[in-house]
Amino acid sequence: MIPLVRALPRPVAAPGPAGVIALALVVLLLAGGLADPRFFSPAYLLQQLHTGAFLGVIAIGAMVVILTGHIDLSVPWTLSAAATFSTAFVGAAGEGAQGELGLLVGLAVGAGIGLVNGIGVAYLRLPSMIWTLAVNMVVLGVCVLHAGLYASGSRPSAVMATLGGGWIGSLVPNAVVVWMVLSAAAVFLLRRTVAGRCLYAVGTRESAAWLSGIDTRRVLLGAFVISGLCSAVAGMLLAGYANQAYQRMGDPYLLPGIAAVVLGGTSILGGRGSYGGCVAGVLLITLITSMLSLLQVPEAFKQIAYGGVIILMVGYYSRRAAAERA
Amino acid sequence: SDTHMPECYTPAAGSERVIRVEPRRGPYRIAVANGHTGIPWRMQMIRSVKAWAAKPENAADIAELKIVSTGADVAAQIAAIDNFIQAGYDAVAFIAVNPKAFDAVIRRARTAGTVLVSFDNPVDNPDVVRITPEWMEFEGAIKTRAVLDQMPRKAGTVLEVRGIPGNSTDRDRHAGFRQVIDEHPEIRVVEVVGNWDTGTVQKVVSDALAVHGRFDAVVCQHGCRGVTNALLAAGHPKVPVGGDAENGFVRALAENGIPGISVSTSPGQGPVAVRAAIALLKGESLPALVNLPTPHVRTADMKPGVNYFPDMPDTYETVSGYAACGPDMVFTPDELMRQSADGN
Amino acid sequence: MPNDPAFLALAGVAKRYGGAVALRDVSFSAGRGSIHAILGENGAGKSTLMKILAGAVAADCGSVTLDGRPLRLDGPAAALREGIVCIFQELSIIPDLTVAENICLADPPRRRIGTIDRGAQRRRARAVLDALGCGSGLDVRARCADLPLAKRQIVEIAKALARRPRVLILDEATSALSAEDAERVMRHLRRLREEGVCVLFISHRMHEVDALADTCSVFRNGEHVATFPAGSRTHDEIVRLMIGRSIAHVYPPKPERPPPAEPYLRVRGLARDGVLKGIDLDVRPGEIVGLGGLDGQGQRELLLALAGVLRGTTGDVRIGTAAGLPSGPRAAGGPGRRIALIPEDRKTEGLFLGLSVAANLSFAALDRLSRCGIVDTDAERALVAGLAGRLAVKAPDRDAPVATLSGGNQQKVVLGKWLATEPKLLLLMDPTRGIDVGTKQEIYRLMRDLAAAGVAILFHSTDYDELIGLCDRVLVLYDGRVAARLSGAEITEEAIVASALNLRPAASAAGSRRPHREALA
Amino acid sequence: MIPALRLLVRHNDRALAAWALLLALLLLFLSIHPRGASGGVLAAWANQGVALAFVAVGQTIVVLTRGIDLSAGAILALCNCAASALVRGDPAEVALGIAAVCLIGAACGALNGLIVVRGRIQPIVATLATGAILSGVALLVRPTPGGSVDDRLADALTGTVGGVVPVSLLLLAVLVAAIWGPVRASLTGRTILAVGSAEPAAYMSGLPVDRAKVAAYALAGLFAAFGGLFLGFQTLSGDPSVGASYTLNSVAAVVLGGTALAGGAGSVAGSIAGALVLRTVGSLIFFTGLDPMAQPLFEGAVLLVAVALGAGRLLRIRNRLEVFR
Ligand SMILES: Nc1ncnc2c1ncn2[C@@H]1O[C@H](COP(=O)(O)OP(=O)(O)OP(=O)(O)O)[C@@H](O)[C@H]1O
Ligand SMILES: Nc1ncnc2c1ncn2[C@@H]1O[C@H](COP(=O)(O)OP(=O)(O)OP(=O)(O)O)[C@@H](O)[C@H]1O
Ligand SMILES: [Mg+2]
Ligand SMILES: [Mg+2]
Repeated sequence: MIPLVRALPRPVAAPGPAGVIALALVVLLLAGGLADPRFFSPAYLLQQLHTGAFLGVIAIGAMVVILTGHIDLSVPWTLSAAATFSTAFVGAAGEGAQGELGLLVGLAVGAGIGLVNGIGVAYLRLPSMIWTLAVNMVVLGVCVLHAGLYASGSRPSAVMATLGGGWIGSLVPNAVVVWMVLSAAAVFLLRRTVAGRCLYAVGTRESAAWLSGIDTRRVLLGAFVISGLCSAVAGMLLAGYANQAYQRMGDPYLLPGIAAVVLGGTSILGGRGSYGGCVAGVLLITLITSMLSLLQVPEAFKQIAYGGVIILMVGYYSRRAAAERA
Repeated sequence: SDTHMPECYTPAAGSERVIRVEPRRGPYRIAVANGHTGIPWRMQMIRSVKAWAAKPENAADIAELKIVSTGADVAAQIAAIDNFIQAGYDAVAFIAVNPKAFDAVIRRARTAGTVLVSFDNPVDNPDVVRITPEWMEFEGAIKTRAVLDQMPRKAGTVLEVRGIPGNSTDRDRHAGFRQVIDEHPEIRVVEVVGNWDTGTVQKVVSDALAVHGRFDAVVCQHGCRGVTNALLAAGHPKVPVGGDAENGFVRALAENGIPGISVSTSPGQGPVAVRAAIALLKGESLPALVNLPTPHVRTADMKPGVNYFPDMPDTYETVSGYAACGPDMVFTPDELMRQSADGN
Repeated sequence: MPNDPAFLALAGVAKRYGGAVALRDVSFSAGRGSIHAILGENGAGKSTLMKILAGAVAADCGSVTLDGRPLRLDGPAAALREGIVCIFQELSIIPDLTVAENICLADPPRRRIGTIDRGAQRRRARAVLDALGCGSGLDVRARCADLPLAKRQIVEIAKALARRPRVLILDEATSALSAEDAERVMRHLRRLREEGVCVLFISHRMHEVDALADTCSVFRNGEHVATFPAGSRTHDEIVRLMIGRSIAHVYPPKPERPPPAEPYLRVRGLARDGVLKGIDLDVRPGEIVGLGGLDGQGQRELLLALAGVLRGTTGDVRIGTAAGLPSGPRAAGGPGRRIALIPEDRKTEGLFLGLSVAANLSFAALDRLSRCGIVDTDAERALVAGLAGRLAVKAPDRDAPVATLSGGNQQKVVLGKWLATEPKLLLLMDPTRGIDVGTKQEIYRLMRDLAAAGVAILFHSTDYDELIGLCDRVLVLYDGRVAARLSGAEITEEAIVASALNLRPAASAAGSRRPHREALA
Repeated sequence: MIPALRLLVRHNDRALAAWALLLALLLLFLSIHPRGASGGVLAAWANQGVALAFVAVGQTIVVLTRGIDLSAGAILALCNCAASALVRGDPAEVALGIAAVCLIGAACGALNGLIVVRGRIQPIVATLATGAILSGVALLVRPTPGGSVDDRLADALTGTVGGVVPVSLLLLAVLVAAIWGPVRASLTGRTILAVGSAEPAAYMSGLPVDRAKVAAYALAGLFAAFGGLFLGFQTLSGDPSVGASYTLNSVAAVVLGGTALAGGAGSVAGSIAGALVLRTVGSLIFFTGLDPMAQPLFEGAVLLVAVALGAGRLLRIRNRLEVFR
């Protein structure tokens, strides 16, 4: 496999994002463990994986979009909309086989919103940060109107409930399995497929990619559709986990999703980043948030710690990159 | 001084202040300025206002009813109220995005002769009628005490699930909880922040369970369906849970026989506030600070179709209105659902 | 003024990038009032050395003294304060600012309150451009982004002159200039020499070196191998110093007569508002057709239009089996046409600077290297190895970001990237810009081999030598029309210059005569 | 001089379009307003937009450097909280308080700048982080909404002159002209543009790149502080969570105002129009007889359309490579 960029600088082998975060995770766990040994309990760690899985699925979409040098701010309401409409369908169609078609409805909603995002960014060449923001508001509007018109069901289908909330035995949460499967797909996409190469190329220099005979517009479109689908999956998993779909259920996931990708060493400018880091980033964010809240740290200091970690980590990456350059 | 419908508009303990304005003849132009959008409670509030206004006996008093949702930005909500004042509306009922931010606009309203009524998250200003649950009593004397009652032994660890930090309601409710719980020094309290969001609540409660293993009771502000989800998922013994009145939570208590209490801040506050505005315009006097009776029900007394509705969405607020405020203040689900897309 | 030969002196300067050594223990000096040519193959370290002088790169060790004073060159600002002004291989003008703003960029005329006096700024810009003699037809109020590369390079030069340098460094600053503008710039450089400026001058065009330099220094693999008075050595000797071997003939022999095949590219009446005014041309498989002419006569637009980059171009065009212009590069590269366009600006159009050499080389050919969307990495490796070898790309390793390659080697990667698509029609925009003689020779041979293998090549160059030495036929454009079609023996400098200026050949003698020379050897 | 004028129009066409859009929306709003155009209506309209306009102005300056300030809302909130503690008492104290708040804002901005410049962290990431930190600090300053702000001054600043022209608009115009005007015309201003257009080139040319960047972020902080102060004058209090909606809206305003997020070119004036457009769209729902359930959709749709207007440039494109600029 030919790496897109050199994995490690030859002379100074400073650890990369994944390594650093692994380190950070260990430190965090030790620190937490000293504060309260129960942080070591497998129950707790599995719990972190479980809640991390939702963020992880979202981060996959976020990373794909960020690799192209864009950003998707429509995650919150794409997630809510997918959950709302899929559960509404279940409510209308009733439980059982036909109710499970709600899964497809949810995916369709996600893909549809991704399509709108993509058309605006790739074909109309509008800045993603604003276009997706506007799309987010429109989807919010649609959901409010929908809720205003119909008292539709908000309960997940059996499959959603199992995937979102169920466990394999009491060993592994199904959501984690879903996350792992999607992760494998993501890795394959990014490392082995032409599409993956195109994502990196477009993110590095779209004009050059276009002149190389790539329809860069379709690449961008695809990236946003993937992001929409990931949000939709996360939404339905979350509905299954919470046994209900409810409005604003996506709000807590936008910034952590982006932060996880960035902590994972993906360049916000696009073109650089590896999926391993992204996973590590998700785990780090999940663990930090959870530990701080369990240690009863006041919100103010949570926020401060959150920002501090990002600055430290990303600052380290950029210094390391600089060291690599000269 | 005798105020209008004291059984509904009960003056808050220790507030003698009464508000009365120059009566004027109806029908009146009324506006409702809501803040946050995309929150089920707010949507049901809007619905119940429309349902109430649609009843013929009330419709007679209302020349125009305008309802707007301005979102989280305080500047936008102030602008909305200013515009209604400018447009000469007789009264504006509003849920403040922030209880401190409205002194200036309240002054402008007084000079312009527009009647303001603030509800749910009341403003800190004695010059307007404020209609609200008594949050400390709500969370403390009612919810927390009921939870304590249902604890077999008044000892062990209680989990408190708080709301959005920096919000004054969260502050007051926490104070109420503390007031009661501190009477029991042998009870240990673990505090987590759920942001009034079901998913977040479920996540933090699950974390807390994973770490602390077992709790003897849970007191939750809002999004409490997340608590029952977490408890059931963890196979936690059925300890008392105090929470909100969303259909999902009440159902979870009732159907799983989890001891506890559902305490409601009903969206019915909307029509109660609008009716207060009309009463003022008609020359009635009202207490400056009204504490609404707080509907609540314990698991033992919960009945399907009354306290929870198997075929309604989980986010439906089971207490549609304030019975104490009269027959016109209770709404059936389908009565509310009918109030949807017809423009106003 | 005393012409002290050690006006600018470097001692023991070394620079390594990670593993790659760019400069090792370089000592070097240049005199006031002299023009000093810096020669060396791609990757020899020339630019690195100049960047060190300009404060853009910090040397690992060594010292720089100017006029006997040791300098601390932390950052370009410091160097500029010392009067060391550098015109980089990579253009350093600001696209969104106007010509005037760029020329007076860092020290504009200011009013007492410190705000910029834009009127005075325009006047100063005009003055500099006029002094340079290239100002004609250049509106100082125009945004630089709207200018063609050559004009931008002129602004770049004017910008440097506006700073009144004591030491002026040109790193291939003339590589994109038309012969005429290059001539004017050289005249101005001579004037500066008279004024006592120390000019350091990097170029891969030997004739420019001949025409300008008093002294030459040759670099090789980051070492300073020799310094000698200009003209004291033959080109062949110099080339041997540069690349360690001599090159008998730069240009491969042309085939006797062009193959009598059907034209692969057939263009009739190609027009585009104001730029192209009805161009007819044929290119047959196996034929190398050159595009000459003054800068901005439509050469670039012609090539871009053929690759489908320009919209609203009309004309009757047939490429291979396909009729009409492609709707974009994708269509152009498709099975029907098999066009490859080697773009002009490698940094923004040719390369993915952040990605590895390998990823760049294979990118354009990925659909050949993949089955149902999955990249066959073995095939990819093979292809990359092949190309890198064939073009002798000098890189630390193939997984290094292309950004870390020297200018010339980046250009080689651009070439390789499109050769990988095995095109049938090759559109080249100044492909040898900034490439050293040795590599040029390889590339010329490569092009000839491709032609021999049946590829049709349309080739735009700002360097007349190439047109003369390499092409079977040359079309000279003037004002969007074909001013002359030269073939075989008609392809002479006089003929090209004459028709470029749209003159009759006779009159050309007056026009621009350059010290005549045979092509390197 | 005509050609100069033509260039001026060509280079500012998008800002002009924003102003045209604003005018259209404002007229629509006034025409459906039962009260019509009165001083009070205009004041309410302006006051609602000015805080966002201030933030958008600062945001523009950062965007011109090809950066972005996602901490703008947090700085606004922090300054709003600070104002609720400092801007009261006798005139001297009020003046000092205002100065202090501005200083806080500028300092926060400068901090952003230093992190971006020294830490070599992408602006969007750096300010995302500082944004979190600063909103944490705001929570420390004011755990819940409260405090007070001098209400005499507040009344003056939120009222009108001659019962017609909103004071807030004048304040906006004066502050922007007095602060950004000179900077824009200085070498720092040029460097701000140059950095956004081609940073390596600017550095190579010896322009004071780092200084300009820090200056840009500091200015953004200062204007965010103005926004926080003005919110204080509007609400006579401080609220730690007031900033949430301002960050992204300010970026939206910048884009609507015709400044490219890619940096290098754009105008502060356009962003002011963009901010007021956003707010006017919000106001339209007051008197369009729109069902409350449909209002969010209406707002979102209008914004979507307004943003989509930016695609017009594609029609003018002759060389497809320009698509990527
Ligand atoms: N940023 C960098 N990182 C790593 N290596 C570099 C970097 N810049 C230059 N090099 C290496 O330093 C060596 C000298 O590069 P330099 O640009 O000085 O060559 P040059 O003489 O200018 O060649 P050319 O004529 O092609 O411009 C090359 O081997 C190049 O790969
Ligand atoms: N790969 C691309 N990525 C982004 N935008 C593109 C791309 N190719 C073209 N565009 C732009 O998108 C719009 C539609 O492009 P397209 O090439 O489909 O137009 P077209 O109808 O084919 O042009 P023409 O009328 O010249 O044939 C045009 O503004 C074009 O400049
Ligand atoms: Mg070089
Ligand atoms: Mg070169």
